[in-house]
Amino acid sequence: MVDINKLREIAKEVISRDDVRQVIGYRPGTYGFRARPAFVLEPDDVDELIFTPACVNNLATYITLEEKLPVPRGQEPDSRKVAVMVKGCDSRALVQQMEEKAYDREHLLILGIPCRGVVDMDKVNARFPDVLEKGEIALEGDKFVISFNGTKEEVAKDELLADKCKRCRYPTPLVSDQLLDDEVERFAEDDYSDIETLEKRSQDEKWAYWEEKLSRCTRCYACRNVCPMCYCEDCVLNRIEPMWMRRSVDVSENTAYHIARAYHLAGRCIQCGECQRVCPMDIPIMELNRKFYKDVADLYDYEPGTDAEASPLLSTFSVDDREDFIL
Amino acid sequence: MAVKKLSKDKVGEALKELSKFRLVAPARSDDVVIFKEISDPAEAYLDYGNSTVPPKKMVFPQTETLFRFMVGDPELKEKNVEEEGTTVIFGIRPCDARAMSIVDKLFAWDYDDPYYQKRRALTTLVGMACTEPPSVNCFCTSVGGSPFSKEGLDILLTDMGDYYAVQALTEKGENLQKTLSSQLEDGGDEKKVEEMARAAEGKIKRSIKTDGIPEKIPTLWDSDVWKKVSASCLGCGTCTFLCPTCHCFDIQDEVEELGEGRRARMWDSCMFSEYTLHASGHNPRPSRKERTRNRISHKYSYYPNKFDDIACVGCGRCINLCPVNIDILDILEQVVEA
Amino acid sequence: MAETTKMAEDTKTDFDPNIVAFLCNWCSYAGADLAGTSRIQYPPNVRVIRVMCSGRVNPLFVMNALQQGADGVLISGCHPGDCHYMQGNYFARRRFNLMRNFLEYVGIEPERVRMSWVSASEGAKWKEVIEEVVEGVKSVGPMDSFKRRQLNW
Amino acid sequence: MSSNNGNPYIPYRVNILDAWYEAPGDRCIKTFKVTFDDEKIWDTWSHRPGQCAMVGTPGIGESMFCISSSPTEKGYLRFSIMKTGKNTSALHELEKDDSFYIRGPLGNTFPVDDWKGKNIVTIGGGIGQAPLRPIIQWVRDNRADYGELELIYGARTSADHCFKAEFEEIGQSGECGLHLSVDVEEEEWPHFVGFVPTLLMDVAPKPDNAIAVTCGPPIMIKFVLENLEKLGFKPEQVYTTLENRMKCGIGKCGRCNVGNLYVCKDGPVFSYATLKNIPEAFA
Repeated sequence: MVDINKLREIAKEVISRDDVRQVIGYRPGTYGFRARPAFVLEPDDVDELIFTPACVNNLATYITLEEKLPVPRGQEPDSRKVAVMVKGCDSRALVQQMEEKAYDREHLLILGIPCRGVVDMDKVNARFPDVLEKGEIALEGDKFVISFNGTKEEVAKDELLADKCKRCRYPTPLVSDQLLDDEVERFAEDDYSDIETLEKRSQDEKWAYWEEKLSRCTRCYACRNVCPMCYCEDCVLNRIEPMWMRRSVDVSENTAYHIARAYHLAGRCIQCGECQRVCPMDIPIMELNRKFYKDVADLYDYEPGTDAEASPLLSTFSVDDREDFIL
Repeated sequence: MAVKKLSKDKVGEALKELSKFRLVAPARSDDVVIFKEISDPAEAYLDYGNSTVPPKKMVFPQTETLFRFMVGDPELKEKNVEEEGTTVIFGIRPCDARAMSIVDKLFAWDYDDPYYQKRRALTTLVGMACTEPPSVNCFCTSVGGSPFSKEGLDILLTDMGDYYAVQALTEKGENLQKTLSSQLEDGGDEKKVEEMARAAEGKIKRSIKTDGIPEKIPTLWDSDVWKKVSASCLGCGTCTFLCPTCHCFDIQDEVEELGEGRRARMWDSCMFSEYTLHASGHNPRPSRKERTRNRISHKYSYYPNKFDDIACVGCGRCINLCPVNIDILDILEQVVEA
Repeated sequence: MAETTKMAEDTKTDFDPNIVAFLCNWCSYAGADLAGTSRIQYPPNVRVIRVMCSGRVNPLFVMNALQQGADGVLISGCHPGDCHYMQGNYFARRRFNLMRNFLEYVGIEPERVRMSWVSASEGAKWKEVIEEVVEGVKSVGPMDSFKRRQLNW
Repeated sequence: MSSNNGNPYIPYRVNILDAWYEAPGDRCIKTFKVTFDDEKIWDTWSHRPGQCAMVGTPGIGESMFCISSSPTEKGYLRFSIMKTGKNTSALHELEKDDSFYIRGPLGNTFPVDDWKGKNIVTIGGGIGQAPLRPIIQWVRDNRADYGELELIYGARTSADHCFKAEFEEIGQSGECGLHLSVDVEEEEWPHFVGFVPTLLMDVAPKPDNAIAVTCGPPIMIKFVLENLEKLGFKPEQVYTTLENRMKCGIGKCGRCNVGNLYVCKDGPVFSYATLKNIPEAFA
């Protein structure tokens, strides 16, 4: 468990440095068990920082999300570092961003949080519905301890653990300037059984499956915006000339959107699962991303977000790449 | 009109009767509840909190053709909304119905919006009172609504255990009640409904004092509050697309091969960066700060200024579903404190 | 050929598929041209779009073709090592291997998206490729599921 | 509105009577003189100086432009359009006898009736002269109703000047004061060299019983407003027009608001007295 006092102490130290602009971390949410991102600008603000299994957000997104507004004449651009707290999975987003040379490593100060897993908030809400009062979630051994409204309940870890954590292979951040806790040993493996099950279905069954899911999509683009890897300044979806993706909502356009989104993450998605978490329509978006993830590993022995020095998968090739599909 | 009873074992029969119209009811798709056109009463899922996407999409579809054309051909074929026929939205929550009556004002403001208005005129809203709040983040009572609000509804149903109390509220509602005359019985208990309405109001847990907010917001133009509340915003459209009162749209032309095409409008979100982007590249709302400010100002200041109603019905969807827990009540509290 | 496709079923033989082919300027387009000048007969189902290199073909092109009513798409470039731009076809190979697997995963048959290497001298191979592509698409029938449906109001 | 059954989303087809370039370059400006394909629309059509229309072609899109002709010019409408994006590029392809579509008239108008008996100064920059042109034309056609007319106009170079022929004609007729400028020195330029706000100070129109109307790039407007204030113009005497991205043009689609005003419906014409209180107006 991350010692909260130590976390705040380190955050305070970091934000007090002259070369740090802000610390991005977590703070309690506005109701129930939720946590939300915190943007610490002053040393005094660190007291609201927390880290619990409710801290699901991938904060690496904010590194590339911030608008690059023009600097007013006569002013210097703010080149101070941004400090960001990342779990194991989140850290891979930073690694992948660096691999793609999205920014300079010097721009960041990474506070790594070795993580034993976070909850799936939908599962928590299903188990403890209608909780408005701020509650707390802690992980103790193989149990989540849920406390709210003066009561305390224990739930087996497996019941509330987010699916992505059940497959997590990198619980300790792969890149950090400072770890906030002892390293966590890998506690899970990924067997892709969910993807394989789907792969085995007939073509018609597959289409029917995705048609039902994707027809629900409202194209709110939460999955795109929350994704730490979706940081193009000029997204193909916003283009009107040529208009690759139409804005109208129907099965064909929605499917095209999700294919394009997943394809643009081929060899880039680092499995943080944020897209699926934020989807208001419960579309299993990760099942799309994971197909690419699996194929990329099988075909090219490549795992995104593990090596900042590697070359991005699709901007490189090997002469010996498989071509048994080519006529 | 006297309160009628619809016995729960006759609901299926009633829905069957209503399916001679375009019948829209809440239905389940995996764990998501959505309003959709149903043909089989068994599809209706009446044991629901509230739908994820508000039923506004039934009168203001996410994508709607305005007219069709053939490139080069002077004739434009206007969409005939009336062809869709009469629609009955069964089980709409009072807040969502109230949202429609709020948005009605905008679509009738000076220029009549024929698509919206024709469809609205052809739609009968059968509401389902919230005897229990659908979510912990409901705050309808703070913004002029209530769990039993009749505003905008044609019929109000109240779950009384083994039957629904049926109150016709408008002429449209009375007509529909006549359609269901063989399923309805006399003897609904109006007093009990009123008692339940009062009890339901007490169950709404969240609240905000809105007095003074519309006047306060414009004074906060340069305030730090906007930067603070928008820092974590992802700029997605969840809050706006799922909002029953959000009504902004984009208009796009789509052309198929052979030149056949349509001009259509589709939901748009003020939280998207391209929403206000000029062709020149200039963007008057360049960051999430300005966009958040506009969203809150529009709902809580501009709209009440123009149309008297706050453009928020307190359904709580944006709070429940915001990916980063941006909470409109939290923002408003900061506005009040600022 | 590297991959065999199912032979057309009797019921689908009267279906005349539309196939969009993206051909690289230097090899495959010239190969198709050679097939024509050599008067080699091959199925007339292909609509050719010439691109400078198979590496220019964005998967969005493929998706758009399928959405707009193509029943199948062929991307064809120079043989490995022969690319006019040295490496373009290698990039394309990675891209479409992944894309093809993925489309199959969402229910779009792999017979619909094919890739081939056809050089400028392979007029005869062009014929074989087209025959196989057409047979493959015929075996899975018309592309209805992914097609744009906006034409009903 | 006759041929669209009162549906404000259905555009009217117009035929191009004449089309010509006003200014060259990447962002060239082309003027179209058009009449309705269905002549009967003229019976119900009435617009006032300052009003706008959505202009475009089905299949491409539409965007909002001011009608740059005065209602006193009968039998045609004029639009002067700068090539900027998808829609305007497509419009620039069109020539005489081609057609496009318009919806309108939309928005509010310059209160030209309230201005009767007053002196009028227009201060324009670049394509910003387009919304001012109907005022000038209106005043010229109702000369007896108004006091003196003073035209101040500038663009980057003399080639970038819009409505050159008309300015020349006005200059020769001597019916009103004409002050032209270019931003940078060029050979054989007989007039002022410098930015429009500077030219304004050079001309120094008197604020008494006067109305100033300005339109142009935002940065020019900003300094023109400052300078007008220095010259003694009160905010109520100063008018300008705003623009924003628009889709519906009738106050429904939501995006063009500045504060609680919709530019498409409450605008595009605003007095500086109004705008002063709306910070978003100059965003």
